[in-house]
Amino acid sequence: MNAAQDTGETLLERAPQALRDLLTSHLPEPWRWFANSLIAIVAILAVFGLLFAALTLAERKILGRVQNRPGPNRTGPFGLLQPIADGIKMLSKEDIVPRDADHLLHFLAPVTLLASSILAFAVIPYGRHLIPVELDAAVLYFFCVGATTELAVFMAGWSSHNKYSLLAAMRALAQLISYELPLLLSWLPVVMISGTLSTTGIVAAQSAWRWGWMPTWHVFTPWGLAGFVIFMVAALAESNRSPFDLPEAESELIAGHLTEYSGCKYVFFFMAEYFGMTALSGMAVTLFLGGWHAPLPSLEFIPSYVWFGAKLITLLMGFIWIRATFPRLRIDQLTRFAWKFLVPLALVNLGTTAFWSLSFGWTGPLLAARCTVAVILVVVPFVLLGRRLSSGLTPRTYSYAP
Amino acid sequence: MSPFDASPLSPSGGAHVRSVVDEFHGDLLEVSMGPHHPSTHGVFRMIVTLDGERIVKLKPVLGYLHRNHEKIGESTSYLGSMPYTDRLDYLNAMTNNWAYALAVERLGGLAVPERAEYLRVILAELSRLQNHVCLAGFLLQDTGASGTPLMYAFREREKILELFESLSGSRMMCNFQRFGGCRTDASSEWLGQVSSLVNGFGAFLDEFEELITGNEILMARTQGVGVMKGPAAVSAGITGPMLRACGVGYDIRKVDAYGIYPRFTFRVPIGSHGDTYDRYMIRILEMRESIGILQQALRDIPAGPIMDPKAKLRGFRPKPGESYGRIEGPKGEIGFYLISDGSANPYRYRVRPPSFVNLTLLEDLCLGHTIADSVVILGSIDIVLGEVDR
Amino acid sequence: MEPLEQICSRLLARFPGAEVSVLPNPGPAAQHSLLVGRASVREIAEFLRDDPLLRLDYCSNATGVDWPEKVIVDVTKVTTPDPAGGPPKVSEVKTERLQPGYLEVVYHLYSMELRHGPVVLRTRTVNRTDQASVPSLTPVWRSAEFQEREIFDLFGVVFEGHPDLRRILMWDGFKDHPMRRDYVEPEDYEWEPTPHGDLVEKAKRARPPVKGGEPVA
Amino acid sequence: MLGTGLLQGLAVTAKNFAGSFHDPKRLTTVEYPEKKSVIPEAFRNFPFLVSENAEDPMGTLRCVACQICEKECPPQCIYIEKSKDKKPDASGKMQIYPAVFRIDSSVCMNCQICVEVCPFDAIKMDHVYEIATSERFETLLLDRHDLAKPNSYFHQIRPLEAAEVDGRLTAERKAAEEKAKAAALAKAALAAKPAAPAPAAPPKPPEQA
Repeated sequence: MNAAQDTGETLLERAPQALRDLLTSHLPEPWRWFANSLIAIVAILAVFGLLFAALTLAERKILGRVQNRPGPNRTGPFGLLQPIADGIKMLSKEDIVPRDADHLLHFLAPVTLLASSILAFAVIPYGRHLIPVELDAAVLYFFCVGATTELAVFMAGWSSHNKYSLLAAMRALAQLISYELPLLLSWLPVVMISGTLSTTGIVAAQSAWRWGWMPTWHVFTPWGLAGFVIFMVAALAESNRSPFDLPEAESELIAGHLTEYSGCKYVFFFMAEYFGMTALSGMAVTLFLGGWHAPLPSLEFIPSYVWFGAKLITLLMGFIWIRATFPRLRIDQLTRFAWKFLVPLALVNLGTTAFWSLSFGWTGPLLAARCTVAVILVVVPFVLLGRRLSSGLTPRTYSYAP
Repeated sequence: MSPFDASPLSPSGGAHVRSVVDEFHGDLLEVSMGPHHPSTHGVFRMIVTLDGERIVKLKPVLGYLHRNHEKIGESTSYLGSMPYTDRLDYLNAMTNNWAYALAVERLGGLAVPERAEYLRVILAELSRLQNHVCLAGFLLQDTGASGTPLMYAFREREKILELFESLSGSRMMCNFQRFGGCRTDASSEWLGQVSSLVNGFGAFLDEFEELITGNEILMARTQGVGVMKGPAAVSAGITGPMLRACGVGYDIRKVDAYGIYPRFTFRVPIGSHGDTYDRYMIRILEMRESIGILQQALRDIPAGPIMDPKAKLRGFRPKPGESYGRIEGPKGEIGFYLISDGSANPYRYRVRPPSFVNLTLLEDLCLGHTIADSVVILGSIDIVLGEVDR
Repeated sequence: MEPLEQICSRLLARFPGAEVSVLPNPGPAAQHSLLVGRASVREIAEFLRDDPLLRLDYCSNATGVDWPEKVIVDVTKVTTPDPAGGPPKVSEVKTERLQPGYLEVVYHLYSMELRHGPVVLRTRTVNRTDQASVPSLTPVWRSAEFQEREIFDLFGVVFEGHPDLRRILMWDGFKDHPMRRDYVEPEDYEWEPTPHGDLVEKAKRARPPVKGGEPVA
Repeated sequence: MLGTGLLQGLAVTAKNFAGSFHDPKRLTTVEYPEKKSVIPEAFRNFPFLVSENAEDPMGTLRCVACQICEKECPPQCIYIEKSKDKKPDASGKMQIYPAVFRIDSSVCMNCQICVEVCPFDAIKMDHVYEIATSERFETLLLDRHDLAKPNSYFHQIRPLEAAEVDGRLTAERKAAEEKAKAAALAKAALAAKPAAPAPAAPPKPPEQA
């Protein structure tokens, strides 16, 4: 870790490192590296484990409030102990495996899923000096690990020996593979602009201030906004969240690939879903929302990891908000949405980014032209593709019988 | 119908890939949906044969809630059947009561005082409001909307149920109508509560529609799904909003003009596509018309008795004969067919259940659609198993 | 809508030899019905549906009625002339005859196009045992599909020409037809204590009381 | 189109989210064990037998075991056995009383028909709803000791109806007393003066509604 060389360095900013160094500084060098890694892992599991617990509660509370009811409020003050009660309940439940299930795969599926979703946390920069593993191809690593979830969901659906689970497994494959593509295409522009696959590098590329106050986050450019929206939609689908929760689709497939899971294994799936959601949101923050940077120069005294957390939680709340509002798509509409809307849009967005990159030096009136052209390049395909996608779907007017 | 019939999002999308896909047709998957399934609205069961996700065969299996309501009705007195009718379509006890009372009044030649007629209209229209709002909630729940529209719908329904409770003593099992009138009179305070509810209901509907009606996902899920043609629907005896959604403007309130419905001005909305979206929208529009009827009824309700003086509570023995009485229930035509042999119990007691007959076309509506659509189509038919299985 | 008598005479003119009659309804409802013989019910139903004056395109309700065989006591007055030459003696002779039982299927027909109705159409089986069949009207009105299945299930009327005649409300292995008047329910369900003496006894045998209390009557 | 419907929906849910914190019309939940919703007077749940006196409920039941409710009860959940002897009722008249009066509350469907057909205002609908028991059979079979509740309780749960019933009953009793008095007078007069014309007919008690 570098010494304090950045501006705005405060004691709080260095606090996590300092704490860790306090614990490990007396160890000999190879052991220190090992202990540091161990501490990072424990810290991530602890922080995101707690976040998971809080998120389940927050989801239920927010859904409750949106639906005009108080949500869980019986366990502890304001229901704050609800996740603990849930955890105790789930962990103490009987683990039922169907007689004809493939026992090995049935066991491996939740483990694989959870492991891969935890692995994804390794490369996200949580703060100015807080990144567990510095990789040159961090973004690539992240999405490779994320792709494992498809395998795990399919394993779960296949091994359960249940028709609903099997249908869910097929749906999951179709859905996850379809959305892998827009997900990847949506962040390619970021790599094009920042010229690096390293997450620290991408965050560093968003560190400047335009006109002294406006952050140069990627989301504030036309191509960045489009990329961000595509990324978030694909992330919704990748993490099986409503309105893309087709594999679980409780009104159609009971619980889809989770139908035959109970107790601890079910918790694993549940955790993996939230971990995946959190990791994807964290990556979205890194790629598009300036990582751990403060939104205003004057707010930089607040430690960077707080900013990261705030952005992350905002995105997660967005996930919950969307879940509270939308109905679910159908599988053919879902894949059509990916292939006929998101993928072309993401491809056009690559072109937009190329233009943005080429016109880097334009100033004065040319700058206005650059922005206009970029906005047109984003909006026109959106409108055209959107119209085509929703052709025939209109609100109707009704007549009355004579 | 081919399983790869054109899907709504791409009107011609299915045709050109069919020949290619036919090569890959594998085994069919038979799934037994229900009787314990989150979206079968009770203990309904469909044996669905799937080709991938497309339905190639669907057989409804009924009777899990069968208790032989008609046999019970034949072994109990005319009055004794009244509380049992509450349990047919347990969302609409008021209209069930009314249909049964109407049939018995025809059988016994009883008249109904004017105030009771007004009360019946008010309660039936309130019943229609709460049924349709429930249906909208359930239907959206079936499309996967995480309960939010359902909770809003139930929030409003609760207010109507509270009105039922304070008038009849029970939220759902109202047992309110009697032969020749109503059981208890409504106070002016109660009518005032109805009035304030009715005046606020339009605003709720506006918000509900803002939440969901224009939602692209909902349109994609419902437009073009489960299309029913008018002549087929008439032949299959489909009634109620289901029928009107496919363009047949048949409303028993207008056709039979039972009760005092001719005194109210209201329109009968009809759909043009006959798909699930139309079935949903017709219900929303009917609610708006019901609000109008309620406002007129609350304005005009006269004072007076609520029971026919000829009517007897106990020992009602109509002359031998038979009668068929039907009304426009929220789900369709609810009718009662009674044969009297002059004794205290009906010789034959028959319920013509709208949900049961409306299920006739379920398979036809679902063929070629996906398993996800079958749930939505079933939701849009609006069945209550208490009535289907009786 | 034209009166039922007129429909009846038109039917007789159209289908000579068909058994059609008007069955009056003595009650205040005065919904009289058309009684049609088994043999011609299908053609008559099609006629009712397609006739431009009637257009009964909607079969609202289809149901069965069980009329078990019943002993009818005919009282005839027999006048025997008094051999003594007095006024003839009038005595009542009671003869019992067995009216054969039959199952009746009742359809309530309406016209959605012309908005009138109902026309009540009835048809009867020969008896309640081996010849309990009538032609199905499902090919005429699809709405009879489930309702005729229900009549088959609960009354045991066999509908000839029904596309899918299976039990619908009772389970497939069920015997007997519960809506018949002489149906006896099997004693095979779990008894629970009710205030009715013999049931309580049965319940006690099946499940000894857990807690004391006022002795059950 | 193009997602405007989606955004509209998001706005509505956001409005409801905020509204549920400050608008009592949106957050309608009544948190049950702590708070209870107000029960309307007409609410009905399970019948009870009205007794005139809280001290001696069994002695002052209004029920005269006429068994009308038993006959009319649609699910047949009432079981009555008449007493062999007679006891004076509230107005002092000798009456049969129910030796056994049972309601199987697992069968009862709260339809209120027993209340409507009762000519003596002896059975009324209760307001209880916290009636869960851990025993499925015996405790659900309520006998007359469980069912009897004093008239004061009836006044408490249904003030309007109870006042109306009480007024009617007192008027009836008064009329009955007058009738009895008049009959006694007439009898005495008849005994005294056998030739004298009979007094005018006493006023008839008002018909049951």
